[in-house]
Amino acid sequence: MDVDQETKTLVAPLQFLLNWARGHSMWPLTFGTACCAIEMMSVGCARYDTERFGIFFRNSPRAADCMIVAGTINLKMAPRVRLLYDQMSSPKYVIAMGSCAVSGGPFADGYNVVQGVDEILPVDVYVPGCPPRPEALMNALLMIMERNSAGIASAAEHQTAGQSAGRPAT
Amino acid sequence: MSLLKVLLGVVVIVAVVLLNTVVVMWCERKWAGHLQSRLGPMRTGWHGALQPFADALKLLGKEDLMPADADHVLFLVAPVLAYMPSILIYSATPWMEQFTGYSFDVGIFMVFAVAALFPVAILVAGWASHNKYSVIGGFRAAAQQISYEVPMILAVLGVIMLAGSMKLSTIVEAQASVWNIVTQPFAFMLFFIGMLAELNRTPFDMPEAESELVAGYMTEYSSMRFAMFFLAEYTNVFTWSLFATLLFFGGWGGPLPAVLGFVWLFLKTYAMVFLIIWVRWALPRLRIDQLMEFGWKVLIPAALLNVFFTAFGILTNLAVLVALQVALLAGFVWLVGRLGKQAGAGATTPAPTEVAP
Amino acid sequence: MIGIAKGMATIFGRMIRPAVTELYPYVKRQLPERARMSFSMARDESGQAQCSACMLCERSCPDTAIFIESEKRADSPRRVLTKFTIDLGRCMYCGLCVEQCTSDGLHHTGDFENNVTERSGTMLVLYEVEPGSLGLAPELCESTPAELSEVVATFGTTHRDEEAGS
Amino acid sequence: MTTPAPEVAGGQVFEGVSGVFDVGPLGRGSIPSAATKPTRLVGVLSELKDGRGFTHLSLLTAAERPAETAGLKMVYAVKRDVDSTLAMLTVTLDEGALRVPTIAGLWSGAAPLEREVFDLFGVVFTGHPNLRRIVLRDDFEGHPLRKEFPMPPAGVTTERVAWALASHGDDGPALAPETSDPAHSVSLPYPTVTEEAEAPGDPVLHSERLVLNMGPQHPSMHGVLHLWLALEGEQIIAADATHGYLHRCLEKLCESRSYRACTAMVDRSDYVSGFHTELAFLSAVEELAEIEVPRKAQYLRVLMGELARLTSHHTWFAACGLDLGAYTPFLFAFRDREAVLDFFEEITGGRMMFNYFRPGGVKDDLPPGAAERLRTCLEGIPASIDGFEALLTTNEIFRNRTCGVGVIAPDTIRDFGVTGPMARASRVDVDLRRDEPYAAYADFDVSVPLGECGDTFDRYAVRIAEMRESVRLALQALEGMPEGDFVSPGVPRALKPPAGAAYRRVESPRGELGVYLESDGTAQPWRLKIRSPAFSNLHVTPAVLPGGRLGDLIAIMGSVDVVMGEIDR
Repeated sequence: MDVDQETKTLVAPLQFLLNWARGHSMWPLTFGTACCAIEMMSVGCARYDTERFGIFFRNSPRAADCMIVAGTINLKMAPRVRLLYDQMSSPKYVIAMGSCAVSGGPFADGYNVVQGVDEILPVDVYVPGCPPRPEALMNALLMIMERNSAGIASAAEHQTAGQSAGRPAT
Repeated sequence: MSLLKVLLGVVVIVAVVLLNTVVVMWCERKWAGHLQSRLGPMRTGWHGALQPFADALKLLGKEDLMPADADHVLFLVAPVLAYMPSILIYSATPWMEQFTGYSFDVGIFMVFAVAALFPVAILVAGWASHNKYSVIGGFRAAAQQISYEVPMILAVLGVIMLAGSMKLSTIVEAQASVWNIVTQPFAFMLFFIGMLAELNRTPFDMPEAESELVAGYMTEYSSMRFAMFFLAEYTNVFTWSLFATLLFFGGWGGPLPAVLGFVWLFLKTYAMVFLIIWVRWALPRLRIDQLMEFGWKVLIPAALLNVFFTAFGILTNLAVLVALQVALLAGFVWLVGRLGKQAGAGATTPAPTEVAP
Repeated sequence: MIGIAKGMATIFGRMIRPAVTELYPYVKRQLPERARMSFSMARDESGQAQCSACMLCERSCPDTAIFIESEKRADSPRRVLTKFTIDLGRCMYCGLCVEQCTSDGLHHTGDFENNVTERSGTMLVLYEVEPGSLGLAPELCESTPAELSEVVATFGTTHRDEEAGS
Repeated sequence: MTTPAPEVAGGQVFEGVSGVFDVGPLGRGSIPSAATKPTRLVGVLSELKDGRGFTHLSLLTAAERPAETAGLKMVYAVKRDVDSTLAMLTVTLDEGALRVPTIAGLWSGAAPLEREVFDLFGVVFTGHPNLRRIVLRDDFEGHPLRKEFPMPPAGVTTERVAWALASHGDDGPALAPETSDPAHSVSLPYPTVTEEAEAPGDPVLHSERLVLNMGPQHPSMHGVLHLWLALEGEQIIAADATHGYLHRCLEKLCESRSYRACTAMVDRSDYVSGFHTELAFLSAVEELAEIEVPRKAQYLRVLMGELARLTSHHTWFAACGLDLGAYTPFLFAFRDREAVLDFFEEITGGRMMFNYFRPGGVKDDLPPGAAERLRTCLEGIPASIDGFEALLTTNEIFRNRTCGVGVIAPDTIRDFGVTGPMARASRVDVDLRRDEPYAAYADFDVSVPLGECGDTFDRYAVRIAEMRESVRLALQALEGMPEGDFVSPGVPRALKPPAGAAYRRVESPRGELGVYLESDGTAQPWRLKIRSPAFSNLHVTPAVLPGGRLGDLIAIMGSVDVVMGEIDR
């Protein structure tokens, strides 16, 4: 039996367990800047109740898995966003919520706005909408969890692996 | 006692405690959900029963971060230090008549001594993290837990006097005819308040007050180290619920045959857990100076009064004891109500006043 | 203490009543008719887009999220739409495009699940035919000066025009 | 429009004030207006404030003068509380001499507003105590609201983002050059962090002061507010509110968009109650373009405005409870809010961004049956408010946390230009719905709840009372909804209001929300300024926080109800 095979046999069940756990538990960081943050709050409220899926908002980036960029990011905020992202522990995911985070949205041609958070972070899921419905955000979180269950790597891992992630270079 | 038996006992106890920790975690999220017209975890296992496992596993698989400026040794030691007392405390815990960890003659003393280690861990964690929020959280925890241990111990003094022993199994057996909650309701009230403070739970969750201190002393902890703090907290919830049951609710005593005593014990313990969760989700949080004031100026004098009146009641008879306790309880409720009113004397809900434009 | 007890009683009351949670991924809410979440393009009987490629929506869009490609017919002055794209990740769902659609082709829908994992995926192609496949002159359309001035009169110059002009 | 005839009022307001000229109404509106010279500015304003009772600074902004006359003009609006008379004052500044004396000595609340004008226009306020950038990064180059500011090219902003990521942008020049003015210098009425942080701590304990940065990412900073604190233990010695983490160039972008598109844009400034910004903006547009609004539309505007106030207060209630550690009120409030948002979605098509009001009316009538269902829903809301009041109002812990905490004196309220529930909690009895009835408010009897002493609990209680009042007004609007058009016919699609200026205000859930609009006769606004109530409300906190504890800060900030979108714009 070669080493690879052995590792595989040993690691596979562990990997399966880990994928299962990552597919059933997702702690987003409470990070909201603008209008979308209010809809992000709605996601936690009784009608939508994301806790059904093990989605549980954490305040400290250290303990969070997923950063929901809810709102416009401007040039003053950008370094802080990057810092927060760097403070999170891997594996970490980013959801660009709303048109502003996806592309800058209505404010894209302003002098102070980052045109899409994918310019500073690797984004896993884009949620269009202005603001998106809470269901859409919930759908995005579930998308990430499903991808985790299936063992698909996050955008950040793709990026470190040298593959293209987020916005293709233009 | 053979080494094998000790080892077996340790394994069984740790397994039982960890299992219960997980169940308490699930109960917290589930019951909190229902108290808020939500559902709580639903997808992971039956009604989300596997949710804590998924969370813990996921945290195990996460990157372990340490801030560059942190005190490395202390930062690594703190989570272990936090979890250690939560397990160690069970060495003195009787589960049933036939099944006790180590039956100390001064069991209750041992329990409080070990529990007092927890704030040390929090202080260490807060200090080592090199984060201003963590430090504030750590200091708050130390101040709060040391202050609230005093009224707690004083409240238990009444129970000890009634049983005439500090041995936990003797205290339980002493309640065979009438539970301490009947003879010591006021002491239970004090004990319960102190317990909430020990557990860092609302309204006393200052050390981790998420809206003030982000996550308090846990702010910089990630991965399994964070999970250990998390687990320690929930283990403590179970631990103190168990002790409240043993001290005030007759432990394993109940109408079922003695062999099934653990059923009673767990039923009562989980009732206590529910009470703790219920209180948590109903209340806002106190301010740190109000908390200290309440601890030193209200709880400690009240606990001393309790000791005095209990002693008096024991010397006379049971009816006097109960009457005194009820009177004390009523007085306490009135006093606390007044404290709130005093602070709010300046403001009342304004009546809509019409002013001509 | 009485206030605390009142609060505890209130939340206990919630516990014994059923939860208000909607089971979202399993039960999907039917959005009201006016909801502005996504877009659709009406088709006529022959399956062609109900759009005269007048560019009013593209010009009126404050976010420049609409991209229209059209062809000029060889036989008549009418133009034919070949591709209609909306960048949902740019749109602010204000509804100005739908409001002024002259041929009643562009509509809002209540479809809110537009999540994608690639930035390019937010481009919603509402209508697309192979350029030239309709047997028309493959010359790309530009608005006539008269039409342009009408647009400018209606919506004012947009920043886009300034861009184009400068 | 209950203010007296414009000419008379203008004459009366400025009669006998030395140093004013060009007295007359503003645009085609009814606001008395005058111009003055920079050197006379402080004298004129102090005469208005001290001599004539114009104690409220409503607006302080700048606008570019039309292209042929290069330069700027400063625009000030002050209000007299007694009869709610507004007076505008303009100061013309020539290019190359963009200097004007600060009026922070008259109103402390002017200091942050002047910082904003300095930041965006480059006007130097001589004698200003702390003239730094307030919304943009310290190392930002240029003053973007000037017409000559080169807008960045469209497309991916890689270089700018790389520049932004390279530093935090806090290390730029701290003070604007040449701001000192020996003849006229003003100091702030509260301690500043920069000074206090260096000061020695407690002499007995030999403690050091701790400088704590709260935000921009902090769970109770309501978005991206950044509080800079000097702490002595847990005691706050000095506080400074920094913002701009959500500055999205709204006012500048509106200058290149049609009036109809601007309606959609201004929705996003106050994102928890968009209707009010829409209404203020459209009132100004309608005044400039002289468009009549049918009665039914006015009623619909009142109805939606009151519902928006209700949901805004729901959001505030949720955040306030959350700040104080009570999680359950958040869920209860949001459950009710969702019920109202469903109606927003049904009526306007959007849950939060409505774009529902139109020049001359509203977009659409109520859908069939909606009025009945809305009434049923609203009738249930007071009982529901009782439900979540049980969690906080009577709770001893909540009372201990809020009563007597963060007391704001009525003088401070006026000094900082605080409006809305915050002012009313301090017994400053202003409410534009009652004082200057706009839309259809003249038909409604608006009762205005007042606080007792202006502490955090009063602000809480006033907002709760306002929620009930909003439900009542909304029901009244449904009851009295007239028949007729919902939009006045014949409003052109392309709005080109004639050149002029208008300043219209509405009572938003946070206070006096004004829109100063200048048109140059083209299809886009020449200058759009949103007078943000939350901005002024926020900047009173450095005066209120010192002396309190960290826990008090959370309670006070929760009661201020900041909406960063509106503050930064």
